[in-house]
Amino acid sequence: MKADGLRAFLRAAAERMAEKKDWLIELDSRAGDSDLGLTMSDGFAAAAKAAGDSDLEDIGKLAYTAGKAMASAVPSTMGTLMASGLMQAGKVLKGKEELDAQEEAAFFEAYFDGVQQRGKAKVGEKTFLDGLWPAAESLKAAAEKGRLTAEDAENAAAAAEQAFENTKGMKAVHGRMAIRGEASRELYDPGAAVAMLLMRAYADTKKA
Amino acid sequence: MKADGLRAFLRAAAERMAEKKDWLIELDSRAGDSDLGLTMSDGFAAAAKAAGDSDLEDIGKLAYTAGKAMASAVPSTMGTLMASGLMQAGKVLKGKEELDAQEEAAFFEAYFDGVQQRGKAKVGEKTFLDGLWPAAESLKAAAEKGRLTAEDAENAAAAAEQAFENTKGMKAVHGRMAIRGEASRELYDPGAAVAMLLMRAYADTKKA
Amino acid sequence: MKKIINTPENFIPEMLEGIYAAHPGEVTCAGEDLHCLVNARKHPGKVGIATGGGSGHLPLFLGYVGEGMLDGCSIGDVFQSPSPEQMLAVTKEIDQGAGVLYIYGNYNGDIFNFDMAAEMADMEEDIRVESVVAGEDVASAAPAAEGEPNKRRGVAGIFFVYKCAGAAAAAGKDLDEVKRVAEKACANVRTMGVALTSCTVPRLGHPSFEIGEDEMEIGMGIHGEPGIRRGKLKSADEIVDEMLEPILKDLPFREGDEVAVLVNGLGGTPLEEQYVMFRRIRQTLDARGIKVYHTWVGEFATSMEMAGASISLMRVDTELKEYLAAPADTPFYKQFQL
Amino acid sequence: MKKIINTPENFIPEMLEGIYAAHPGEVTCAGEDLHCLVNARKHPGKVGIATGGGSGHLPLFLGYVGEGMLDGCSIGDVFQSPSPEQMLAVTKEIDQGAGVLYIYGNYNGDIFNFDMAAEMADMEEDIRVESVVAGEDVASAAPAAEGEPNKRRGVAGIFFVYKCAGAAAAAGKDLDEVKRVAEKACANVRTMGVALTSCTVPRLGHPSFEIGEDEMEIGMGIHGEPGIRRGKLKSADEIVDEMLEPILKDLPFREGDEVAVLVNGLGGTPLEEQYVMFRRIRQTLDARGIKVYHTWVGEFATSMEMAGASISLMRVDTELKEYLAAPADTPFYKQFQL
Ligand SMILES: Nc1ncnc2c1ncn2[C@@H]1O[C@H](COP(=O)(O)OP(=O)(O)O)[C@@H](O)[C@H]1O
Ligand SMILES: Nc1ncnc2c1ncn2[C@@H]1O[C@H](COP(=O)(O)OP(=O)(O)O)[C@@H](O)[C@H]1O
Ligand SMILES: [Mg+2]
Ligand SMILES: [Mg+2]
Ligand SMILES: [Mg+2]
Ligand SMILES: [Mg+2]
Repeated sequence: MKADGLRAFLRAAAERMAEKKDWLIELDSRAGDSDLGLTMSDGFAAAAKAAGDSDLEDIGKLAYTAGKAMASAVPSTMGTLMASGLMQAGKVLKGKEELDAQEEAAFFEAYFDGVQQRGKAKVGEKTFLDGLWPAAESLKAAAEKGRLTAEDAENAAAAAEQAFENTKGMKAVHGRMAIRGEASRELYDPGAAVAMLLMRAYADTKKA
Repeated sequence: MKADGLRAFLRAAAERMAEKKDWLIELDSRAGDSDLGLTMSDGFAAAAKAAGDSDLEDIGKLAYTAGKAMASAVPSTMGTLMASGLMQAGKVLKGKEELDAQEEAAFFEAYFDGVQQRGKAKVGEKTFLDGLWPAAESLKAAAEKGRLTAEDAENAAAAAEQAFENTKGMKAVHGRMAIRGEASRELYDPGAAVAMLLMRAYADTKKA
Repeated sequence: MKKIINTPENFIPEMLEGIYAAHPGEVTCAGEDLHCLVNARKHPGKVGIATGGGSGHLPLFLGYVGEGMLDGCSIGDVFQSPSPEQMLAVTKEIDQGAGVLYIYGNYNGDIFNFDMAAEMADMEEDIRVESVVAGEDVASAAPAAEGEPNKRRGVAGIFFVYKCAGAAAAAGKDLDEVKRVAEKACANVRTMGVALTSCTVPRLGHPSFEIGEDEMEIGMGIHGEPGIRRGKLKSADEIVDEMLEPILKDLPFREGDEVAVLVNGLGGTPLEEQYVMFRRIRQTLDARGIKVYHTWVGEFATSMEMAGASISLMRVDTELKEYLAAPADTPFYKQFQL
Repeated sequence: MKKIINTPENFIPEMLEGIYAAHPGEVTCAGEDLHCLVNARKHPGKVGIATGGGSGHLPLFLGYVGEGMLDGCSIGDVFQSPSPEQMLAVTKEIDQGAGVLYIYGNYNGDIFNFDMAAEMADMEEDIRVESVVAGEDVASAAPAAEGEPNKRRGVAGIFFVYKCAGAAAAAGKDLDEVKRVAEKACANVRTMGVALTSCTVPRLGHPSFEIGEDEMEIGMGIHGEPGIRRGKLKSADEIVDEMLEPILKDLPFREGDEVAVLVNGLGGTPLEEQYVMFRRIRQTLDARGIKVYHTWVGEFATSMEMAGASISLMRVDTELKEYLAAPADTPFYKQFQL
């Protein structure tokens, strides 16, 4: 993946979020304040635009730039977490103009770390992390073989989808949904839905 | 009339106001703030009680005392006006232990003057004054013959009743009802209703 | 009716207990009657200023009793006048030998009671009392013709009258002079309100008036007295324009004038919306070449939980500015020297 | 939704225009962004204090920017956090070489953004930033176990934290000391709220939650976060008792303690009712032998037009009393030396 690959990925993410805007609003309305559809479509659009407007070849710097644009566009919980993911990926990959398979997998690992460090949640606490984690793990394993194919990306997206499904049953301990306590087990986590859409966008990009 | 006559009159007024409380509330609710039934029954009860509790023989001082009690019990528009009427009658009749017919008529004239001076309304402006004025005039005329009979009082009450009826058609220029402007012509004046009840109470007393 | 009260009957006495308990050393009651509130600090030789009126308008009326403002206040039950006896009790307590000025709003009941109290103060206590009646709501009546009494309601603009007269009294002016300042403030202030919802008088238990879910009433009074126009709720800018135009025309306020501005929330309208209103007021005044001396935004004269607001403008000169600028310190209103 | 606004999108920017227009010389904006508000007066060498959070809570947050309180504030749209970039702009503007303290409420979005801003301030601007997160709503979570993070929401009690930290900074204390004072205030304050009606976020256009005509929710948060108990509206005394008991137990407040009391209206509840509540609070504190140092009643942290109120108690000692007593002067909050 080169800088243009990251640009394409962010564009695809923005499209996916826009397409599923109402569904995210709906998911968030059950648990939170209904803003997630707006913040994610606006946020990824801002990230994609910042990346598109920049002629940086350095993937790390480009991811960082996109992250900062996201942070200032949508300073909501998930907006800042997604920005933190992009910025952390940026820090880790700074200086690279092309990513090999393991670095591409590392992008998602760093994204995960960025979110984790900012939000201080653990896997299993019903957040975005639960959606991203199995997908990032699946990519990491696939990358061992030296390249990442459209099928690997598809598998990662499927893992994220399954992981999203699995958030139903978990008890929320962070954010507005935590207020519901035990009752939160009956709901899907909206943040995990974003992770699923993000991995779906990645699969779109690898397929194209 | 002696001091005890005034006491009886105030008692009768309190009874009449209590009896017609809901009707006064109803009348006032169309034009004002619905308090008139409460203020008049409480106010005349306070006046009657103050008169009853006092052993003054001086009719003037007694009326003044009753007026002050009314003023502090019900500081509403009509409460203060009725207090002003009683207090003015008190000033005019101070020093008298028994009223002759002309003095008895003068009681109502002074009452009228007290209300008029306090409220600065003129006859014809759809207020209490329009209810009291024909009754006071009628008593004044009757008193020319040297005594005031139950029939004279009954005539005065009838005049007040007619005067109350006549307030429908007048345009209010004072108090909350004035806000209605031309539309106030369709309503009876609640203050004139009080005048009518007051004269009715006077007739009750003369009959007893 | 959703209110945090115990019983309608005890609402005002319990509120008063709360006020005395919250502000010891600042306010105290005259005699034994909670309804008679006076400044706890005395200033020998100073002209006393008293006000009064119905409850339900906090911080009006009693909230302006304190340093640099008023000396005492008597209040009645919700929207009911206090009695002459209560007014007299306050008058006696605050008289420091220099006489007492009554400043209150133009409502029948209040006028009758204050007049009776003034007579009693004169006859029974030998206290000289003068009165200034504030009536600046341009929506409530046409301007008084020469020699005719003013029929306009007194609403939030009375704050400016209190402020100026209070500062004059604090500066040691005599009764005639304090009265002149109060009258001058009255003559220069104009107000107009808008109501979006009704309040409920606890004893009555139902809203004072009906108003549709998408309606407003321009010019409505603070007890729900009818205004100028009932209509669909419009945008903030349109509402302000409709309120400001009659105010500006009335005095009239002209290019080159300098004004003090008061945006007053009626209780249920958030401060955020009041500032949106001020934005438009300022734009309009700027466009007309009217200079803003100082701006007050917040709740100054409410109608319990009523949603809505009023705008008051006072034309100021050097003298009124000096009095507006003076510090004030009451439990409900604090101002440093401007 | 009955609001005096133009459009939901312009609500907050227009409100901000109104605020800058109403208070020139007192507050100004950092850079070109209206959402970044700072004290117009600079104090070289003083520790800067910044806060921030969503709009819709006036006078929280920006209302406490001024002399003796905070130096800057960034605000977001209604109930939305401002961005790290905005926080950074404020941080840069208010830093006077002595570092900056962030004081804000315990909400996910705010924490993430302030943390990111603090990193940016450190990395990009070499400004030392410390943070104190207020979370004192006893209804929102159990007290934090040793070593666990505090899960409690920050609500009106943050006013006391601002007041004490602001006074410490004004007194020339250094960043560590101001932070210690802020943490001490946080550790000693407890709050509980009650909601009677919902507010409506303009962009959403519908009430944030449903609540029956005769219901209340004890412990509800200022964005409508669920509380402890939904039930029939009770009397003021019963409501206060139900709120005060968990507050008193939590710290706990004990006989012989001295406290500052804050009764805070959420927006739609009249001041009259807040004083009825204080009456009961005072009775209870008196009965428990808890001394009241000073009382604040009014709107300090609102939720637009929501009806309801909160009670905050802060246990005070000589140091906190001294900081509470210091004067403060912001466009929204004024206090003379107590
Ligand atoms: N500490 C956290 N770490 C990771 N994800 C979190 C954390 N807290 C909340 N989230 C995610 O954020 C989502 C809600 O995001 P968003 O709607 O922006 O929050 P809000 O509007 O409540 O501020 C949740 O579904 C959850 O997945
Ligand atoms: N200036 C006045 N002079 C005489 N009577 C008046 C005057 N103003 C009002 N009234 C009478 O008072 C009545 C209303 O009394 P009340 O209900 O006590 O007034 P409110 O409740 O509006 O203060 C009117 O019907 C009218 O008869
Ligand atoms: Mg959300
Ligand atoms: Mg009436
Ligand atoms: Mg009345
Ligand atoms: Mg309010």
